[in-house]
Amino acid sequence: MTGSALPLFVAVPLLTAAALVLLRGRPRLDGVVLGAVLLASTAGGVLLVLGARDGDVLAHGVGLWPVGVAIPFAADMLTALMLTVTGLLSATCAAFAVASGHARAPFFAPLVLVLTAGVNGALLTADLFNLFVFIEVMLLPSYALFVLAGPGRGRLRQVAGARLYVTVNLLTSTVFLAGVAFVYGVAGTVNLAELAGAARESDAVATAVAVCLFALGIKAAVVPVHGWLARAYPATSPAVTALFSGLHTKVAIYAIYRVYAVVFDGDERYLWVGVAVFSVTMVVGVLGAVGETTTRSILAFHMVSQIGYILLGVALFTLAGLTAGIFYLLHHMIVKASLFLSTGAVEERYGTGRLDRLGGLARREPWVAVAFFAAALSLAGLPPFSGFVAKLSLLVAAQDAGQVVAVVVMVLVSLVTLLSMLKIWSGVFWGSPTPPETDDPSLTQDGTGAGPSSTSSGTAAPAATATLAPAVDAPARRIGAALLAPSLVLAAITLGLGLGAELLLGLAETAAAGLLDPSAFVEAVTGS
Amino acid sequence: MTGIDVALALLVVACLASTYRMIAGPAEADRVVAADLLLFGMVGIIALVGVRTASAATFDIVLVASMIAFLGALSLARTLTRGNR
Amino acid sequence: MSALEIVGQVLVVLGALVFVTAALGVVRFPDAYTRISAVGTAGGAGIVLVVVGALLLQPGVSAAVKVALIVALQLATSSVGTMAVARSAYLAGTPLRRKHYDDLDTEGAPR
Amino acid sequence: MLLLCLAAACAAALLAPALGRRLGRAAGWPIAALLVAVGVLVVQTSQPDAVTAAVPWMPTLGVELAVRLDGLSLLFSLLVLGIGALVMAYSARYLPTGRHGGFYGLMTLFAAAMLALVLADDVVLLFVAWEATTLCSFFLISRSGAGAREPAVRTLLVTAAGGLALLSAVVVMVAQVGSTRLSVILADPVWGENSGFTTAVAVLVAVAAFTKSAQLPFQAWLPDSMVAITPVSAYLHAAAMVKAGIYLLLRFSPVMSDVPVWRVLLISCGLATALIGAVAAMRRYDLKELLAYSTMSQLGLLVATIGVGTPAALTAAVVHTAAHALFKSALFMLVGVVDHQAGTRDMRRLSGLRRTMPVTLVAMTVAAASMAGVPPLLGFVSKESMLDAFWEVPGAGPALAVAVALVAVLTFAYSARLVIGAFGDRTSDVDTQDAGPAGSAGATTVSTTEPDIVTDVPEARPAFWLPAVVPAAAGVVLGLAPWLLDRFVGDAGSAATGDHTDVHLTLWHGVTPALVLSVCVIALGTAAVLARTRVEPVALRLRSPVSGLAVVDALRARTISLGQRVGHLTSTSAPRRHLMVPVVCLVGIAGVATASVHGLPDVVGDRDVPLDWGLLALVAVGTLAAVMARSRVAAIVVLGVVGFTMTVWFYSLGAADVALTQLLVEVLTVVVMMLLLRRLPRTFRADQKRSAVLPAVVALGAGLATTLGVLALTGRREMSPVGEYYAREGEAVTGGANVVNTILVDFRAFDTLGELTVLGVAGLTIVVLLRSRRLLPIKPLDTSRAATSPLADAQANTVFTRVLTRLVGPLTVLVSVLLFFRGHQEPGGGFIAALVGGAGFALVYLSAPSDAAAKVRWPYLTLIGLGVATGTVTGFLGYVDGSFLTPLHADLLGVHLTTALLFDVGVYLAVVGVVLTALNLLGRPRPSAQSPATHRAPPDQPDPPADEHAPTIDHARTEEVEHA
Amino acid sequence: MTLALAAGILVAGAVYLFSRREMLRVILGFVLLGHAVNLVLMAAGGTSRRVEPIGADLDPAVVADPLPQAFVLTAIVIAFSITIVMLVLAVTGRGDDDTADVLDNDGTEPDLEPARTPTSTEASA
Amino acid sequence: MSTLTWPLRLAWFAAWYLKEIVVSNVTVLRDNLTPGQAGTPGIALFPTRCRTDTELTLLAALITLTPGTLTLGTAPHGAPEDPRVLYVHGIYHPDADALRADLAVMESRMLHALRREGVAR
Ligand code: NA
Ligand code: NA
Repeated sequence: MTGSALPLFVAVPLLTAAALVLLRGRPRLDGVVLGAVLLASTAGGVLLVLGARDGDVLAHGVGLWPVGVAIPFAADMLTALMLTVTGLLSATCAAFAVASGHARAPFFAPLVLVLTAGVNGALLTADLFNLFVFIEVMLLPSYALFVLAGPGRGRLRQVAGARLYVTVNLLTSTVFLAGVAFVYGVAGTVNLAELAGAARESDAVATAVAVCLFALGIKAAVVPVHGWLARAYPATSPAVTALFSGLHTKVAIYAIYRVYAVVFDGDERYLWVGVAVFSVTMVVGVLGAVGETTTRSILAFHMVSQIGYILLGVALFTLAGLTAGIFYLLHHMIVKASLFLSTGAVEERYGTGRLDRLGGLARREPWVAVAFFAAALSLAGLPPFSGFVAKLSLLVAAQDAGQVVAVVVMVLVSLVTLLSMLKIWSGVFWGSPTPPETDDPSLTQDGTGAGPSSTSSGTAAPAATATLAPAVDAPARRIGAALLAPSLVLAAITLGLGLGAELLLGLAETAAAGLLDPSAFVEAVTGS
Repeated sequence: MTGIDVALALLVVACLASTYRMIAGPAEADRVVAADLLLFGMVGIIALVGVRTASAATFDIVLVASMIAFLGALSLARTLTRGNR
Repeated sequence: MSALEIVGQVLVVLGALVFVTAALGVVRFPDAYTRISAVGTAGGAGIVLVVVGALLLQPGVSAAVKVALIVALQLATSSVGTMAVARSAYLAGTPLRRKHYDDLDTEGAPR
Repeated sequence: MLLLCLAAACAAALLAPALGRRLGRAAGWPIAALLVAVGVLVVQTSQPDAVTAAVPWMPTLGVELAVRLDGLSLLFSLLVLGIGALVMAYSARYLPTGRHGGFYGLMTLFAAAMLALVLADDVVLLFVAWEATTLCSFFLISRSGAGAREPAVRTLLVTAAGGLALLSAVVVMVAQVGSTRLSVILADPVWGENSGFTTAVAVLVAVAAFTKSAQLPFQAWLPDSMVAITPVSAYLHAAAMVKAGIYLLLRFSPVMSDVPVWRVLLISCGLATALIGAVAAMRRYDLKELLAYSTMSQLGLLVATIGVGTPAALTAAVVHTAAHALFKSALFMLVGVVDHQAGTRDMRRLSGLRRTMPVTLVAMTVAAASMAGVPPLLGFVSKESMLDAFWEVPGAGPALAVAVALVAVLTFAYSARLVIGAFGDRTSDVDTQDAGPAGSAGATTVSTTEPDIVTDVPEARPAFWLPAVVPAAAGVVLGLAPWLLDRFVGDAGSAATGDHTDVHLTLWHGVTPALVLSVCVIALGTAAVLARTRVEPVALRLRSPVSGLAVVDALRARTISLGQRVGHLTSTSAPRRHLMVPVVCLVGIAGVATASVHGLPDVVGDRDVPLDWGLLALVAVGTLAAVMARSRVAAIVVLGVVGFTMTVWFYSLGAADVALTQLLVEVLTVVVMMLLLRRLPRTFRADQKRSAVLPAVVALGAGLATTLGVLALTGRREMSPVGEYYAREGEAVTGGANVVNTILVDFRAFDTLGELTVLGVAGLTIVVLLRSRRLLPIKPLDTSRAATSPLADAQANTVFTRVLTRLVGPLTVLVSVLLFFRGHQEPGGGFIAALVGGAGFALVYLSAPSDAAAKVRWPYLTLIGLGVATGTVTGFLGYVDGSFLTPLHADLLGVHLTTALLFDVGVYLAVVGVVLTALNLLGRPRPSAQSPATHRAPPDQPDPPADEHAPTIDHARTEEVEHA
Repeated sequence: MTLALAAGILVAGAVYLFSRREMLRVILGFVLLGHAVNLVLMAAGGTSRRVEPIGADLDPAVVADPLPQAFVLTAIVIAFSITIVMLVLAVTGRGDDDTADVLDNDGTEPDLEPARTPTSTEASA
Repeated sequence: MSTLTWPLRLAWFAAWYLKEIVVSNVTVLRDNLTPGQAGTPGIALFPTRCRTDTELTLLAALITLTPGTLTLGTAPHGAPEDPRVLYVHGIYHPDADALRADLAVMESRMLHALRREGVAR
């Protein structure tokens, strides 16, 4: 593959998206095209991985303008891995959406394609302003996907969630843009390669880039700017939650890795901040998760926690740390999507994700149980799943770097992770649906139980609504193979990546080496 | 201090005055009226800024402005009647 | 400074003064309708003076054509826009202060 | 070869489910045979020196599938496989008929995991196997019905916590030594050099082992897990789960035996557990529970013995491990036989079984005697060695030995209690009286509601009791001929001590302090048994003040409620809190930067012109007004002040294109807002002073931060190199004089492609949103004038705008086209032209006499699609010249043409498409969406009381008063 | 100086509006924030050079940096797109554009309950 | 009165109108600069003689552009022969009739200038 092919990762999905909008109303065509493009994108990613095995970096100045003028696209191992896994995830989630019928909603396919184009562009670009643009290209279809529903079926919580999602993301990208402006103000360029090491040399550049990194931190849902994700993600449909979980925060994390590696050149003066913040992120996220009472809200808080783990890799900024972080990132994308899809399958078929209204699915839906449990154990870092390798390598790296507190935090958090996964497990897969308790004080306070108090005391309202709604009856039809397959495939991958971890570990190490010494990246971009 | 500077200062004052009326109201119509004046004032300011900076596009911009600024006025008028035509 | 420029400077200042007058009206007149009345003037005469003045300060043939167009356009759009505001204000129930006569009130619309 | 053993075990685990499905419960026999075969293979492989083998697993981390077979591994392997085989064979009769794929699969997997655990020579592999046993036990326990789930969860949590301790130890060791090889790590000199490291690992390993072996304070799970079926319990307690902890301790003994914290921890926790377990066993009426506590107690002894750390102690521990495995497996299986035959294992309900179940009686008596340390059984040999070892401890020796002896007395007592309880006659009802309090301590206590006495229980078939009898018999054989174990124990002891240890086990040591103690133990034990009606009530009162289960549950509940509190901090879907927190953080960043950034370059040139101050004043007033606005119309009107000021400012900064764009966007935004404001209430809620102060402070901080940022980070350098390139070369290389436009369509067309995509998708988003959700209803204008006034007629009164549209409409088209084509040279271009075009459509919409009559019904989605497609296709054309979006140039008839123009067409289409989308979907009635066919029509809300009055000045005031 | 002050004032206004519960005010806050960032972008190019970058071989000493202008153009259009989307989100809620909690903690939705008349007590944070 | 004089008539009207605007502006300015308000505002119905939409629009616009007067709108006319009416808001006219008189003057001059054949009174 040559560098000039890199823009195709954006152009092909965009063009097909446009074509599908023009040829609208043909679900089968939509599905076929969507699948084909996503798989092609994945295949392209695999090709790039193969080409980047020796640490080579592919770069291309779009439009063949001089270096510094052209928007540079560049792909090293990290980019290639991200392209591959995001493509795979999008394909899987799309398959789930087709199976759940969600893909029949208007414009699902073109929106996912534009999202893919945005993700690919954001991963490939080596220009900060262009990154801003591609983040927006990711976001706009996401806003639409967030509220996607059948005619007149959009729910209020989708709108409320979308408001939160849109506003926070808009704030994020605006802050990012301000950071880009400051970078241009002090450095006179927004080209990553030209900015290489600039933040290490100049505090002013460091400040400017810190604004960008902070914006990416909001997007990645780092504590204390994490609350939006845990609140917004469960508000949309399961397929979309899964899709977002694999793409949005992860692109932000990728960008944090890249920008810190290139512009800060891994400046060790600031690493302790990262270690501290990301450790707190792990703790707050997992505690939030363990306190939630629906499958997706638990999983959403877990994302926060796991993001702390992933970002710890960059805060260590050693070869081992970066390797572990990258491995963790890729592993987590797969596992989190698998979890969202298996619980999503339950939600699609049983109509709720509430732990108190589900039960006994281990017997009724054994394969869903298998998929969920495998991914849940992987998330908690138990062998023989990829999560174990991820956690182990990160722990060793942190210990190597002398970050004992982070090690302790990671260890304790993984226990609470297990606890929360067991909460889902026993709530959904064991037992039988239990009627909720009715003696809720808020019911006696004001007749509806959903008064102003619902803001301050979040547990008051759910019980009130629960009393109105009977426990869920098992639907006539079980979860079909099509709805099940995506999560099962991803669960199988996490098992495979645990047993055969070396495949990905080796690649992650190559990617990490590229971050540790970004000269190859810089040279490729400035030489394109 | 040329005439343009004086005129610009006066126009800025006019715009500030219209902003006062926007805040003070009291009726929604008063705010919209003030907005109308502001639109015109801005067209004037644009023309003068164009001259002052020797812009190549002074009258193009003023033309576009005078062509579409009143869409704003129409829209604001429409908000008074909650969309009734 | 050429004569053209001097005239131009004078015109723009005059135009700006019209604006100030209108602004004064908007601030001091008692109700929405009288204020609208004042604004209509600025949108017409004020702009025309300013733009023509600007033309004299930045003269040119194509500019002159554009300015002619602008003047026509501005008079048309500002008056129509102002009328729309006035009518909407009335329909929205905006009260008329100190009114001495009202032909619209003969239909018995409640005061 | 060694790896082959492991592979064989794994293969057996893979095969077992199929066997279990195909053969039903009878699969136990072939599986037992498989395990025996693996055991034979292991023995065949073993050599006097350690056998090792390794294949790479994760070279990046240095992790290998490394196995090592030394004496210790061999002993444990044989226990795992041998007891495993017995339990499998036992299961073949114990289980009900039917499919048992899951059970056999898990059990065999358990065996394989244990085998891997004891063979592992890589700490990561060791940990993996460790966790595998945790998971297997979780599943095996949880399979036993609904009541088993909570215990399974608790077991998992406790043992997983221990696993994490082990993981931590692994991490610390790997990071310190730089190798994952267990043998390498243990041979490293660091143990003697770095006491901090050694202490840390000692504690972590001990904690890991304690959780697995149910030592204080992690003992809770073990009795809890009694809900599992008997074969599971037998395996867990005799050879598998709990022995993993013992193995780990023994494995680390060579480097730990001199570490004080290790010794203190092991001896104190071990002895405490031994005592508590023994006392608890005295209180239990459930035979299985009694055995469970006895396991706790016995393991406590083992742990304490290992803690002593002398070669003699370690050897004793090894022997006792073997002895315990034999008698405990036998006892569990025999209790299972009783349970199976009698239908209960409550000793208060079993009566006279000694008459009907002779084989079981004999076997259980023998096994219990071994447990009690009665000669000539293996249990006696091991207990003697332990007492010996304790006696020899310098300083505290006799005291420790006496403590151990006390445990031994209790052991004797509960062993007897077990046998008598199972097989004795029920003569009085004393036993049943105190069932209540005993039952409340554990969740698994046998129901006491119907104390029917069970008698005349038939003896089991030989195939059933045989697997249980074998280990009991082995205890006799090895007790009489303990030298048979010399090689095994010697090799194992060598591995555990780290030095070569010769072992000569004998039944008769001569008269030693241990023997004296043993005699005392047996005497006292016998006395206790004889006086058991007086001893048991005492034991019943000796309940621990805190229940381990309660602690685990409380920790879990605390964690969850803490989690709820943490979640509540952010549990609102209202954007405000989620927006304010990042702002506060940014202010913090600015503060840090202000304090730390020094040596900024000087400001270049004069940054301000006088007009800027006027514009600043307008921005300030407009912003303040926007903040203070009480009504929605006021808010958007004053926002216009800011927007138009921005236009002027851009223009004054030399950005004509930006100014034009800003102007057009400003107007179009107002148009769209007009379409939507009619669906919203007129006024905002009043800001309460209390709720406004903090945001105001944050806002001022953010403003200050921004100002400082701009002052510090901008305006302090000359033109950037890239800016200079554009200025100097832009026209030459693109043919376009309007440099900004050439950036948009040539240099950075990729940005623009993204931008037009964003626009287009915004249109799609509106479509999608309005298909899935209805718009709020329009809040009608509530004045009589709107209905009755002569001015109310829309058809008549739109005459002015319609006439004007006839003039302005064509002009708009013309201007739009001109702006489009000249964009490359002068201000204009696709965006601006399209925005003008969009404004034209807005004009058409606004001037129409009714929403329905507005001629804006264009195929907006097609326009959007075409726009994005055109932009992208133009990009593909660029490949002709080598790259995506490279502009192609051609001179046609003297006119310079570039594909940048085609690209601009794409921009144009997308922009117009979006404007049309908004006008059509927001401004025009949509019968399909408004009809009651969409059944979830929200009720048309009654207007808020505020809207009932004409919006006069007074009204506006009252409204504000009401809200204040 | 003036741009810095203006950006600061705009940001302050925006942030204050973010703290309000009506969606429209939040949106207006974003419009202000967008203006602020555009000013920052313009400032980043340097405001001492203001000559329109139109023509050939321009003098970098006086001509305005065109790159930030292109950035601002892009930013304006993107912000416009999102503003429209947000506006539509503001009018597809329950009774008005109030953003107070409609999601309960466990994700259930009291969508079918009648809209409540807002009271002043709810305005507090 | 013919097509030939049409441009002349237009120009003359424009000049007259310009003078009217200056005069009215001064009135408004004086009113604004002196304390208190001298105006006698009101709304008058003005039946026009305009025949086309364009004429009506132009008249309405001219009224609006003149300081002190403002067209509020028009009303539907029942039959084709009914006059097109405007509702005009005036500030400085003592009563509706005075306002109508002034408006009539402007209307006559406008129609005279506008119609190619001159106005048919
Ligand atoms: Na449940
Ligand atoms: Na007037």
